[in-house]
Amino acid sequence: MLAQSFSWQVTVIILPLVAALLCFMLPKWGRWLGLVMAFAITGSVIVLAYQVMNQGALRYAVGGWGAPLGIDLYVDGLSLLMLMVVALVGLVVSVYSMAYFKAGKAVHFWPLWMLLWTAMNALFLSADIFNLYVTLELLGLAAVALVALAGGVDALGAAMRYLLVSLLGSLCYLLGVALLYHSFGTVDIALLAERVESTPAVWAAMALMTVGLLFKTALFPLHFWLPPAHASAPAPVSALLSALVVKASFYILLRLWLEVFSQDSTAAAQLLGVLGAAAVLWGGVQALRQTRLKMLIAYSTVSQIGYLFLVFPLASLMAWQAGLYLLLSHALAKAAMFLAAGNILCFGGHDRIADLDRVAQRLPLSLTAFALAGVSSMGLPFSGGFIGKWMLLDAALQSGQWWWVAVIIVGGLLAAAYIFNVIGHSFTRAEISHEAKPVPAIMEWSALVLALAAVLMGLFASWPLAVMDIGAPFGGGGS
Amino acid sequence: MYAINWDVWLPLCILASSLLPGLLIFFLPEERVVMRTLLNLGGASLKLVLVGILIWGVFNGHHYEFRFSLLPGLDLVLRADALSLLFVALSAVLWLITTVYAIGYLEGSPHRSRFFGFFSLCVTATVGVALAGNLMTFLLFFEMLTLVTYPLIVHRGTQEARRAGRIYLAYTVAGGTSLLVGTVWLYGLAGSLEFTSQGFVADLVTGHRVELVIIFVLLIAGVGVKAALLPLHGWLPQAMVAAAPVSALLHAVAVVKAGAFGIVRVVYDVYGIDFAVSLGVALPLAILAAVTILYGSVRALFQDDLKRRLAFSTVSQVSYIVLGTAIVGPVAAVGGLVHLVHQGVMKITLFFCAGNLAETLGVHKISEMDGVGRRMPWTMAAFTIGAFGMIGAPPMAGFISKWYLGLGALEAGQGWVVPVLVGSSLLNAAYFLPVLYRAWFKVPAASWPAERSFGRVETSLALLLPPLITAFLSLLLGLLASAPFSPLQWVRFIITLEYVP
Amino acid sequence: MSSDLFYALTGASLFTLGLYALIKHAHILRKILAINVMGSGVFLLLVALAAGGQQAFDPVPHAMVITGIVVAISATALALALMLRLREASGLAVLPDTSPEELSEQLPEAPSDVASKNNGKNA
Amino acid sequence: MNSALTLPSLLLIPVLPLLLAIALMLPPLRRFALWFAPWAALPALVVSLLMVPGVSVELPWLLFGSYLGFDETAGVFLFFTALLWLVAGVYSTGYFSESCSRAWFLSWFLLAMAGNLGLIVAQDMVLFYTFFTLMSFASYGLVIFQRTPEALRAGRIYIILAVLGEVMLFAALVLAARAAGSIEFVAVQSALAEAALRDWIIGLMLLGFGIKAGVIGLHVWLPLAHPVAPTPASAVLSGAMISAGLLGWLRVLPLGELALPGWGGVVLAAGLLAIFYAAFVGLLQRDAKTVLAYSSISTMGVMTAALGLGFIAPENWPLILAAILVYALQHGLAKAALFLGVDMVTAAPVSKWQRYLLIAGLLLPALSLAGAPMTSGMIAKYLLHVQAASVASFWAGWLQVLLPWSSVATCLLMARFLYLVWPRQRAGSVVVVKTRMMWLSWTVLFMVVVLSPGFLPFSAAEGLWLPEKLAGALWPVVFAGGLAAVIYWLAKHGKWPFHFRIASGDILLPVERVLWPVLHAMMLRSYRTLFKRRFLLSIYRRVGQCYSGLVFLLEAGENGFRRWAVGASLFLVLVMIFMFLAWQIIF
Repeated sequence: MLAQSFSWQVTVIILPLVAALLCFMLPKWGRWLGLVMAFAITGSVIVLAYQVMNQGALRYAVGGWGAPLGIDLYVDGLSLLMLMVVALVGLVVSVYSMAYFKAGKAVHFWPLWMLLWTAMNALFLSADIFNLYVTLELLGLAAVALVALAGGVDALGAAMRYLLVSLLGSLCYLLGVALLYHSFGTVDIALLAERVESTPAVWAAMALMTVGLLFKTALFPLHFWLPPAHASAPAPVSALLSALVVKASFYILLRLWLEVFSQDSTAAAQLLGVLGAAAVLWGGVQALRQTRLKMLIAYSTVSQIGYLFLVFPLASLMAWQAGLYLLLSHALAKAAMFLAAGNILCFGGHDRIADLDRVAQRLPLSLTAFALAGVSSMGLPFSGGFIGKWMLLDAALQSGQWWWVAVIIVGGLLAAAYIFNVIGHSFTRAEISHEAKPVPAIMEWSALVLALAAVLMGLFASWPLAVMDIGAPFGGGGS
Repeated sequence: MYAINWDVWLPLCILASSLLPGLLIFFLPEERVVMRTLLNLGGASLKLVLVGILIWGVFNGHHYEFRFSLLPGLDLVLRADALSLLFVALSAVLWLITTVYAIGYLEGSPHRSRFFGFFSLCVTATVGVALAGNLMTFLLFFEMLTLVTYPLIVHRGTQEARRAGRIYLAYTVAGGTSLLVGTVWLYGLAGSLEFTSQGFVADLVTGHRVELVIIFVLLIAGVGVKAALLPLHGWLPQAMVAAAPVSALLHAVAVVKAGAFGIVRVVYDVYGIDFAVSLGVALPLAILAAVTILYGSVRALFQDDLKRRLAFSTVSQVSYIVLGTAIVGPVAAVGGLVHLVHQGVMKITLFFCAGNLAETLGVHKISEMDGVGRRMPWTMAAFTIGAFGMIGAPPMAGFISKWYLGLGALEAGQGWVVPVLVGSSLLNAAYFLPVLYRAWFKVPAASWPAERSFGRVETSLALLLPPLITAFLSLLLGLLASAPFSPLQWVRFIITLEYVP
Repeated sequence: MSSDLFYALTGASLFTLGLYALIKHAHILRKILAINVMGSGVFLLLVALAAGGQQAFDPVPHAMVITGIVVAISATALALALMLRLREASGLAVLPDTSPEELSEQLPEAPSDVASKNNGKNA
Repeated sequence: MNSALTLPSLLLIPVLPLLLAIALMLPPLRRFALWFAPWAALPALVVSLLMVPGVSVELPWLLFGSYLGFDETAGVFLFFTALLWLVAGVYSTGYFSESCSRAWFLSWFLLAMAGNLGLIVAQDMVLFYTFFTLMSFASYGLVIFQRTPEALRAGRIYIILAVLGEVMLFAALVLAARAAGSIEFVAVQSALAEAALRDWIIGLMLLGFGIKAGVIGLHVWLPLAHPVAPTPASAVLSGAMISAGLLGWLRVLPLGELALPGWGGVVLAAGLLAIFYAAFVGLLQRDAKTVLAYSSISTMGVMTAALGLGFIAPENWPLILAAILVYALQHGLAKAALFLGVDMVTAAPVSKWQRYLLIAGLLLPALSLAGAPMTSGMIAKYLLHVQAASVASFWAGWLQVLLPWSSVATCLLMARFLYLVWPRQRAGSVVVVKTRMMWLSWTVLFMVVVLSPGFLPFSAAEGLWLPEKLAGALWPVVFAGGLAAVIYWLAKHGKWPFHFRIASGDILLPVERVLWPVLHAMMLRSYRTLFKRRFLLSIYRRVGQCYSGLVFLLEAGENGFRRWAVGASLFLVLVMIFMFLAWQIIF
């Protein structure tokens, strides 16, 4: 518990914060500062990862205060993986944004994005539930501001609604925090886990916090705010929101359920599973109906989030791992999809699926990125999505709850249907040549790199799974 | 050390010999024809050489296995056993021929880099399917095959092509899902997915008979989609809108073959034929195959589109393989497995010829084929050999398979198979002979729908040579069936392993 | 009824009232106000419950509340700024997909063309 | 002939015509091949004369491991078959004036020849079947060569029956191979005696080969196909290929192994029926070649009957076999001589003098067929008669009684034939240019027919040339000749009361006119109802209705969720539900 002279945990929070300030103060240099800092943050995450892999889970008390008064930063396999995926997606999106944002918007984008990164890193490192609230709120505000960046009625309306949702969710969460603190006198997750027992206050807190977080995670039927927000935001922002931001609230939910609410709340877990299943199906069907590419991708996110909730009723080690694996590969794949969609939008000036033929054939790299990411979303090999789906199926069958298998299958088929609906258009013979804006190669490659990463997740699964076990985050919830 | 290294890496090299050229081709600009051709043919030839080394090695007792951990307890395994060599050799040989044909066929058409890229990936996936050493690896490459074939089917980008692609996906993705569920379930029960001759299920699972039957159905349904087993065959006739090399690939080299091969794997190396019989699933499978054989032929009888007729013929012929697999007994198994090779060689000939007709004369329908034998005698000679092979007339390759199937069915006490074979032969004759009659004996129409002139030869050499080679092969494979290293001999060798403990 | 419980119940009531207003009212400004009311409720609850504990003095809830207020202020600021931008862009400070009945109920001065515009978007 | 030469010479028999056929198809080699093509059967003829019977060689790589061999049966068959192909080949060089159609004809001709010669030296079922198939399919090209509507119809009927025969044989051979565990003829014949599915095998074999051999009921293609083919092809079709079916029977059926009176009776009865039925229908024909075709059916009836006798009396089989061989030989030679003669009579450039000579020349083969004294036909009939007499059985008794009457029937047919080719008819359709080769070949054949009684080994031993035996053979000829003269006289004076005819193809006609259209319509109709759109469309439509309902639901649902009040209320409801669930856990 001793304060170390230098902590990489703190570094990964401080670095983006400093970057945000610098970008804000030196708007001219914002782009380059942002990029350099993105590399720096990624580097420090790598160092942290190295440290964690060698030494196991780490707890660091900021300023030496320690729980219950001080702020603890805790990193285990779960949070490390989250940090790493944020770093990877963040880095690629930063590179992409270099080319994407022209002068005007770049001024706003870089500080907000760095702030978002700060919030996420802090969130994944937080060891207490109040700190989680603060970072969650910070994350929400930054995310809303980023959505509003696009301007226009659609984006502003979507941002406004997103903000209200975000605030409502966090307030409920905060109410839960108050109840828990009242009952057990601490907000530290580890301590709470030791002290927690079944009381009305706990179940009220559980309900409030869970549903508050569900709202922010956009689980069906509380998903309504997500598609407009994600679809109307600028492409890099959509990628960040869909890939990372919704995962942050899920991460908190996961932590709480693993540690604090882990005692036999099977009915609630089943309900989460049912909602997840409904999300998988509803999101998939809605995605199938969309005529705009970005809306389709957004609904695909709604559907994919549903999968993550199927692990709650299964609640075995394999299931948690499967959920996390799906989360990671979805993050990579969805970011790649949105970036590719951004390229198409930028190139052709529209994202109408029916008219994609004029565009897609001339952006083969982006199309490939979209297709590869789509493969992961469908859960077909070789991709991270496949591995996650495999483990989820295995867990479902082993627990004897075969009905989830049906959901997973139908979800996969729906995903295949809507993904190929897009890809099929790109093969259409396009007679009419189209006025197009060239897309910088760096933007095309960024999308492709993320998609390839999602594919590689399917080949090298052992390593992330080994990292996941550091500090046994799923040990409590295991079978 | 050096030798051991090669034993590990050779299977991977075989995979890479088409994967890497494929990936490189994607990035080639459209007009770099020479480079692309060089990569294509270089990759295909290299693969052939490597496969040759592999066969030689296996024959000399080398054990080739590449292992890579995919998940804890689950490996990606590429292994060269006798059965996989059969399929690998088939696809390697036919790929080379098909590549030559495709180069000739697509000359001057758009998006060739894309086409040949996916073309190579398709073969990579096929080789992966062939070399897969466990069900997991098989599944991975099987699904990959689905994905990389889709762009080939929709390559032309017409409305029909996209429709065909959609139907293809609807079937194959659903099938893949079924396979996935079956595989996961089986893994949960058995804890291993390693292919073992005579099956691993019986050793690792006790009880769970109902589950095992359901899993069997799931697995067979999964691979059966690609093998175009009866209720799952709908995509195949639709997919004939694709270009001729693609049809050849679908019907003879890759997709359908992978499905049939999968059925062989599931029955022999997952369940084991004896255990499958004791579960009571072998006979229904055989009956299903028999029904498919007859059904496909009946449907083929009524098609006027040449490629559609051929497609239904494939539906029928591929089920021979399934039938041979599902009948218990070494002789029938030889018949089924050897048909894997024979059907491939014969059907690819037919599709090449159909492609030649379409490309040179614009002839797509059988009713347009009057007297085409005079205009394109070589093509039609190859077609004739292929057609007689399909009918099962000696000494073509098809006869060899049919003979063994009949003999094996009798050996297994399944006499009902013989009438099925006879009926199928009759139907085959009924839908192939009229085509031959038109082509050879009718007076040609005044002009062809869309004729292209190639000077002295009837069509370009790249289009003409492949069908001639495969036609010659399908004659040779039958005529010299008992020669050493003929597919028949190799299959006998495989079956000895399967049936003799 | 101890005063702590009274404060706690008041906090809960404020929260509920705010929630009701947040759901009911179409105008964004009212929603922002409602959110603030809810926030106040939570803060009240936090402080009240902390006081009811065994310890005589617990600084943690206060620290929490202060942090929470800072967060609430920045959120409100962002919300107000957004609302102004939205009104600037669309002419109305309501969320998209608001039904015309709600509009006419809440904003009697709402011009009919906006209502029909929203209607069209729904269709 | 030493053993080193055995394999190459046996191989050469089928391979030479095959190679020449391929060479004919290649334009650069065509001129060259045209020179050699007519002589392709020469090696086979030489082998049949020089090779000592009883050799067999294995070709382990071929098919399932094949055997070529030469035994007595093969010797007889190879001799007359090769001779016929040779003669017909030479004849064809004169028959076809232009080299293009000659090449086209010869390529089919050579393929069929390769099959026919190859199957004779094949010593296992699979190789035999292979050559048999080659012959069957190549003959199709010969049948429809003229492309007249009749030829096309004949071809259609022929190919349908040929394919049917092929598949029946396939089934029979597979069953036999399974029963014997081997594909060698020797093993199969003996194993068949004990085979479980013996009756199936025998039945399928009889039918499968019976199509080629023109067994009654399956004979319908013969009278259609033989007349329409070019004359050299008719000659080999009727003389040689028809016997291939017979050879098939001889090779695989368990003759001489065990007594099968049931099968014997059936086969014998079918043979007897064929003899008289075919003769009757043949007498009503107006085309000379059709009459000859029916005569072939009738003669094959005799051989079929002999085969039936073999089933009944296995102990007599070697002698019956000898009779059959002689019969096949003499029939092949005589029938071919008649066929080749037809066109030479009617064709224009033949001078009047030559024509009368020819008629006289046709008379001798005709008499041989009828079994007139001093012909090989008489020897064959006599041998068979002796065997029939030595077997005590109901059907054998009938054979004994009816055999002379079969001579009467044949004789009448021949009279009809001669009447039809009588030179007053000048309606020759074929223009013959190179008559020299045709004359040469026909003369050679004629000489062989004339001389054949001399080199058949039986005549002296049996004392056949004794007067009473000659008289026994003479009376049917005289009787039939008289009858024919009477009928001719009656008909010439308009007093012949019967004026009906049966079109060639006899029992085929009702099948073709009634049964087939009905079946075809039924098939088409059931196919359409099963697979055409209407059925599927209704399903699509129903699904479509459901789908539009679903779409409405989806749209309304999603729009509802988007409304803030709805969404936030849902949030509230969810909180409640979760609280309720937690409540359940605790209490």
